[in-house]
Amino acid sequence: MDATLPILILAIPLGMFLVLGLAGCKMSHKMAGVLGCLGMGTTLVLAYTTAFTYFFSGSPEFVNAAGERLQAVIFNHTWLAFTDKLVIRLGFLLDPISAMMLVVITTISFMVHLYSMGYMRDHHGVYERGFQRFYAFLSLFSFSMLGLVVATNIFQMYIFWELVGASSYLLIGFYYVKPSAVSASKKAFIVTRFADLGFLIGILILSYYTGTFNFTELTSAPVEGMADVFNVSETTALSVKSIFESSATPVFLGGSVLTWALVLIFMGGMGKSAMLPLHIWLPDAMEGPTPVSALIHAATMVVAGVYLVARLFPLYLMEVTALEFVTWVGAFTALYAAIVACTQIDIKRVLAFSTISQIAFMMVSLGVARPEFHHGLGYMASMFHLFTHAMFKALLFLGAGALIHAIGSNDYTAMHGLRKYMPVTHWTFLIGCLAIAGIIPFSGFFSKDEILSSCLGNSTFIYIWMSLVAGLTAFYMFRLYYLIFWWKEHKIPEGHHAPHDQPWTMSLPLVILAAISLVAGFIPFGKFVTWNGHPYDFMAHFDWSVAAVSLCVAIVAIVLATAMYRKENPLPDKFRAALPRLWEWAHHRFYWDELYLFITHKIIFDRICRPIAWFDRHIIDGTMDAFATVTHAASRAIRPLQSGQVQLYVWWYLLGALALGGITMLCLL
Amino acid sequence: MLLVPAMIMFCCGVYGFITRRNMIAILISLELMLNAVDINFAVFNRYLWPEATEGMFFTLFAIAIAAAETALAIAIIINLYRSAKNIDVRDLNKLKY
Amino acid sequence: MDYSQFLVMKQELAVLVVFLLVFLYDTFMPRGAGKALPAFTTVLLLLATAAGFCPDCLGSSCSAEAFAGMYATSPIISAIKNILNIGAVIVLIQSVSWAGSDDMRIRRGEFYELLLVTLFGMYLMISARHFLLFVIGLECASLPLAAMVAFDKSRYESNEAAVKYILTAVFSSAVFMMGLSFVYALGGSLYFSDLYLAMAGGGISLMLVLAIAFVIAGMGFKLSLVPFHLWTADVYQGAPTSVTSYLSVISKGSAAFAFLVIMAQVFGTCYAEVWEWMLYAIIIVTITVGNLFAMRQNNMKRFLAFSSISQAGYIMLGVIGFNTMSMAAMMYYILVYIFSNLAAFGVIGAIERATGKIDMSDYCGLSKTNPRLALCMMLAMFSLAGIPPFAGFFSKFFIFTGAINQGSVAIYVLVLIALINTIISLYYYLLVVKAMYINPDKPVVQPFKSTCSERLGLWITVAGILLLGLASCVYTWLLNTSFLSNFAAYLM
Amino acid sequence: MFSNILIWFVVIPLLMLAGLGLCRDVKQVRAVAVAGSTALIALSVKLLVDYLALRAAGDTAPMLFLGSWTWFAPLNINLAVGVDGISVAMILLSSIILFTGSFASWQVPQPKAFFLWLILLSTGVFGFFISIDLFTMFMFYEVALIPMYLLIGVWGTGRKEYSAMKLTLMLMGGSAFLMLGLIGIYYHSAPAGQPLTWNILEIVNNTIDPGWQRFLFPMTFVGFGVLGAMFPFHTWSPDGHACAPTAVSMLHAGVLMKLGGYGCFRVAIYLMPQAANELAWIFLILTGISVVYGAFSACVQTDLKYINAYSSVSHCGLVLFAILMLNTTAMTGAIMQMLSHGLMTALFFALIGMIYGRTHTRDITKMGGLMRIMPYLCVCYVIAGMASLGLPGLSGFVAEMTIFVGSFQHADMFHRVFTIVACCSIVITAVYILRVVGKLLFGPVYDKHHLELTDATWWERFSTVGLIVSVAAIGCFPNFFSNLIKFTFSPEIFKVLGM
Repeated sequence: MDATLPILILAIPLGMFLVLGLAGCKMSHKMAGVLGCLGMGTTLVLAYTTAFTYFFSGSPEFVNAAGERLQAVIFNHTWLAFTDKLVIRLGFLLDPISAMMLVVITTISFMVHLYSMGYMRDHHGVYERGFQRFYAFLSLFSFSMLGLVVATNIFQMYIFWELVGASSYLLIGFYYVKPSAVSASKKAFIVTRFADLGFLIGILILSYYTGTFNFTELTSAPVEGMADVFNVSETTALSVKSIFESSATPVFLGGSVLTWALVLIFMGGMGKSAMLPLHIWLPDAMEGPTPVSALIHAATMVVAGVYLVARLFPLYLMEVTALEFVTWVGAFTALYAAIVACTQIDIKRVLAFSTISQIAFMMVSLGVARPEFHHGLGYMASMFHLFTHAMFKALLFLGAGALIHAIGSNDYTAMHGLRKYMPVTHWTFLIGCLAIAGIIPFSGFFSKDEILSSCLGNSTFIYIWMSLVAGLTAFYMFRLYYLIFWWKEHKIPEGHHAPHDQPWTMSLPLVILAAISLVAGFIPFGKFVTWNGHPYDFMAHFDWSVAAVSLCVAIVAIVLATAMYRKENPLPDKFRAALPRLWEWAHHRFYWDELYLFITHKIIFDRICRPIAWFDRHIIDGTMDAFATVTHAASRAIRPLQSGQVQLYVWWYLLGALALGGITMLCLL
Repeated sequence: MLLVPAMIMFCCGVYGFITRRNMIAILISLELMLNAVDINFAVFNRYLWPEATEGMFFTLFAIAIAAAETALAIAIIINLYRSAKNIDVRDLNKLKY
Repeated sequence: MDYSQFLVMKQELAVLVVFLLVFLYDTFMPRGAGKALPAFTTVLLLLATAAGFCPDCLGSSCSAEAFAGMYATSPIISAIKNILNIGAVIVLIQSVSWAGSDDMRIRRGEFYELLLVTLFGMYLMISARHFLLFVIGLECASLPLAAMVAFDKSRYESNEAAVKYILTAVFSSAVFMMGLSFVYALGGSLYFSDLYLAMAGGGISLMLVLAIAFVIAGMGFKLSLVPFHLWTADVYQGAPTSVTSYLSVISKGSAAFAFLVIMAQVFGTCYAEVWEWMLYAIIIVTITVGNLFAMRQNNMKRFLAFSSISQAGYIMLGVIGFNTMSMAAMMYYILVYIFSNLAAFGVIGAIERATGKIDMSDYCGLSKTNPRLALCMMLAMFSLAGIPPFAGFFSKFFIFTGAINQGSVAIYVLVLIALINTIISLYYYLLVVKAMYINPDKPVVQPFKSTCSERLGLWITVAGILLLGLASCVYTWLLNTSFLSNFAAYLM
Repeated sequence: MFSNILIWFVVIPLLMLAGLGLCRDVKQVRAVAVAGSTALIALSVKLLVDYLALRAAGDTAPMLFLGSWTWFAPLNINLAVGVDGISVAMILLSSIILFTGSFASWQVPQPKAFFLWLILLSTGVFGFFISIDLFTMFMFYEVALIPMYLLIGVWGTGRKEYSAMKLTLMLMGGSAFLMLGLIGIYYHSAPAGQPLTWNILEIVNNTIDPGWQRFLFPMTFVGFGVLGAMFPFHTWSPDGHACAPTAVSMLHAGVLMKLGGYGCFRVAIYLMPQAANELAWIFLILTGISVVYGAFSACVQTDLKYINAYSSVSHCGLVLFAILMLNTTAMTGAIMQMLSHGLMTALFFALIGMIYGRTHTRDITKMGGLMRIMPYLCVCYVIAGMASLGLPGLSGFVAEMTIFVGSFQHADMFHRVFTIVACCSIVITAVYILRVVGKLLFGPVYDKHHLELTDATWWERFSTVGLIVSVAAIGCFPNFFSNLIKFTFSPEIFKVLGM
């Protein structure tokens, strides 16, 4: 397919960023907003076209005779050549997951653009300060995210990886006058930067041994040309593995070099996807405007880690150790986040933790995916969940945004019983909750069910563990739902008018997303996205036992939540009193932030930086000054030599002459 | 052996220079040193290299030079005495360090 | 006897003629005409200098000897004499306004006569190939200086300086001549050429070593090498500024060259065994001690005295290098040093004449009140410190290059030490710049107009500072001349 | 002689000096400065174009535009000029920074004297970059150093006298070693019997005796390394930069510190590769330290200029670090890092100067929320910060990545481990940059008096925009620059190493 569309897909958001960024202050708010929406709308159309062409055109560059989907490099432009082999190219790689991501990103992004038109202004319709800047940053983010998913080589991915980090930094810190927002943005950037260090080192190691950045060569044998890549037969897989064995690569701390490379690269993913222990930035990132949280910290950027692992999946398959690492990190994160989410008060934080735990689901299902079980069902499941989760989580966030916009607080204690006042929000939010809880027929049910069954295929323990987490998910989501919309009558503080539903610009995205989360489950995802391009019909061997179990778990959890939170009652407090310690810890997110604060301030700043600075000022600089001091001291010390007494002068003279002769004589003898 | 008398004179001169306070006395000891040099030349010429008389001539010139030096020194010392009313060499310590 | 051989010593004769003319003028012209004496002398000496540069007039195009080899001349020798001449002329120009003042009315003549006599003595020193002539030249060059130092009869410092100078000078000449007597005892002759052979023949004895030590001491006195330098600071401080500048450049330059001549032509054969190491030690001590003292000085003349001591150490690198290249570098260094130092002294003299201030602390804010003088001073300081593109940089670079041409590792170490010392020297030279340009205190020296003679002198010196380095012809000329010179044969 | 384009890089500044000498008032001074620096930029662009044209025409000589004019014939000292990709890049950098610098110092007191010294300094810089004769190179090097003393001493702020003296003495101390090294090289520049030479291109052909290399390499490397702010000889840099006036910090951090890196490559490594190969590990440790160390100590500074000075220590450490890797990619990265650091640190210092000129403090604890007050300057500052912490699309990223990838290609495990250590700096950099940005630009306004302050004037916008555009240009089209540079490191440099 010709390169115009792909180029435009990247070019339009970038251009929009430049236009709004440079000329934004000159144009009116409305103008800027409309421009942004138009730009994103165009991109949306283009992206859909591209994805559609990829999946359905059936042209030989996308699908081969056996009906396997192929990787197609639309264009690949050399950007920076380190050596003749190691070259950074800026390109456009079209394959199932990138096509799928194009759809997800553009959809959510467009929704957010539209939604922000209403959200970023107060009740009197006055636009927020820096409205244009907001749209500029949104465009920048969309550009970077699109560039990330279509990367043809790991370095291009790293480049856009950094760019999304930066734009997320800018957007979190959008309200830069709020100190909390500033520190949150800083935290987000630095934590992810730290993770990216691992990513970078991983890239260095990988490229050093394989001598290439290109995914097509990394994920298959180093074959010439681009075609027929995804059919990683055993032989080709071995041949990349052979690079690592043949080139006498050292084994470092028990892990093979490949393992280390993959684990380090995954570290980058942990940072972006807020896996334990690098998750601490995500909850704080909620300081940003809610649409931003919906776009970046729920739907798109945070799944970049998952996408990264999926992208390098064939490599991970070669090192099962790395995959197990992924699994366990995911499992622990999922449980941790779910528990914490049960105790949060700020609704955005609840959603943030639920995001973490849902992404952990995807990680786990990637980790448990093996070719030998259901042809790598886990891979497909994780991508499916990525898709559905993006939709319903964005829905939930935008709903939360609507509530916050109406109430002016993030705190559910200020809400309670809003269902009468804000029907649209209520119903859409409910749909979102049902979807994430995994109630049939909402989209979440299908994706989660596939994840669980692939877990079962790998190990029963993981299966039970994850089902438990699924139950917790349902519980805390409905806790949230009831506390917002039921619990007790909403009392309007005097001087305020009753909260009401939002303008159409905000409602429309909610409705659309709700509709998608309603039906998305029935997409035969396996036909489009599988780990090796083989179409795979999941429904054909759908495991009803697993489905039934997960459904029961979800329903039990919801019932429990209903019992506890539908009407104001003392049960929750009893509950809290029952396990006070657990509640305390969970409420304080198991004190991770405190730990980090301790490490950064008490150790890195006070124990490393300050001593070094002191050392520099006093020891190094002191030494340099000491030279001067010593010279001055010497100069003072020999002062008496010039005593002004002729006789002493003569004395020195004679001594000098004799010493000169005498010493020389001694040396000669 | 040849050196002894001259050396003795020379050392006396040095000793005098370093111990005397009176500038005139210092001049005298300087004379001693110069004369020691003269004696040296004469002696070496006579005993070591008798065939030529370079040493002797050098001595003659040296004596003349010594005379000139002394004269100049005396003149300067007198001049100093005018301004300082004192010819103690140890008081010459305005210029130092 | 063949009087034509007097013609070999044309330049000495020229100076004598100038001396006589000045003497006659001073004696027989009416009082009123005395004012013109400075200009008169300057012009005469200038003529002599100019004549010295053209080989077929006064300068010697080829090597020649006179008086049975007691006296020798060669292109390189007349070159160094010309360099000294230039210096002397500049000193005279700068001293015009001082010597023209009224309190100098009755002694104006003496100043010039004495000065010319010392110049004559230095010529003899340089050209002598026999120790008798050499000693005569030495004393001719140093005794009148004592009188010149004492020139401000009324000023106590001047007298004290003179007494210190004369006493130490006589002492050192005694020691020097003692050394000579040893040399005589060893060689049986006072001709350099005979002695050279004798030294080559005879082995190393205590007497020889002492002889060399004493000779070095005697010359070190004039060059003010540590530890024979102690008179320097006091005398420079006490003497009238013009005399100080003369002392600091001319007599030092001539002594340096004469020292090289003796070392090469008499003791050349025991370079490696004996005196290379003596000089090695002396150079290190001289540079370091000079720098350490200069750091703390406030009186500008005293400051420059110590700086000139350390400069003497650098000059000695040209001797220890002991090869033609380093000799040429040394002469070039002397030339540049003359210009740089005289520029500094010119400024000091002008300010002293106008305001009587000679302390560094009085110089603060000079760039505001007298920007041009400050600029001259700064250029002089940069040149002395060896900052490009001023001449000092080139002379330093070449003298180091020349020294390293000698090739031993020890020389590398020596040069490294010298280089590290340049940092200290840079420090105190920058102190002056700091005082003039950076120090925020209110200016002490008020704006004044310097006389045209002072300005002329400064113009010449500054022009020299700027051009001597960039115009490569100077150094090239010196290098070629020294390769021509007959005693390049004595060097490595 | 004047037919050679390179000579004009020295002639134009000299003409500017002459012009300044004639100036009577501020307007004329500015006119001369702007005209001259514009001419220099135009000239360097022309040089770039011609250079690329010649290369495209297949001219593979190591240096182009060669010219040599005898100066001190007996010592075989010539005024020899010639450029390769690196010099061209450096010349371009210098002219850009001189140009922007003269705009940044639009309202400096005593403009005439200031520009005299500034132009003298840049004369030295340009002369250094064009000359391939060790003597002239060294002469221009010192010409460039000494004006710093007065520029800082007279126009500086704070403990200017101390800092100026310290800076001058330390740099001169470096050049003392350097001088010895150069003279040593001269005396071993040719096999016995052949005439000695100062000309780099000739010396590199007849290899210096390895025994002497071991002695001369440290001399020259340390000599230049002092100016390259190599640990532990970097302490002149924080004080010096902190006290220097804006344009001087720009020129000094932007260009002068590059003289160090350039010299290290052009003299120490280019002429003495064997010794470089043997002794690299010592300096790798030192530079590796200064990379991390500078970054760490930048984290706790509160004076804007100190922060930037320490980050310069870290970044320039990276330059020397990469040069010592002795492979094409890393060295290319080093040069790109020079370019990028030069531009962005100049931008930083320009902005700091402008902010300081308004708030009269550089203490980040006494400022805050400036974004609301002077948005333009603050946005520029954020861009500079992003460039410095290596945001893709700006120059810092490409340079650092080239260095890391190149260094990691080194076959030796020790080198690779040190590369990873150096990589850590990207995190620490992020920490201190964001710390400053957060404290200084964001948050509530700290000092109510700052509310009256104005945003950038036209000349300030001019100089900042110029720098930002260049930074972005390198960041967006890195391959152009890397190809420009890479040619120089064609393998024949390392033939002696068998690399």
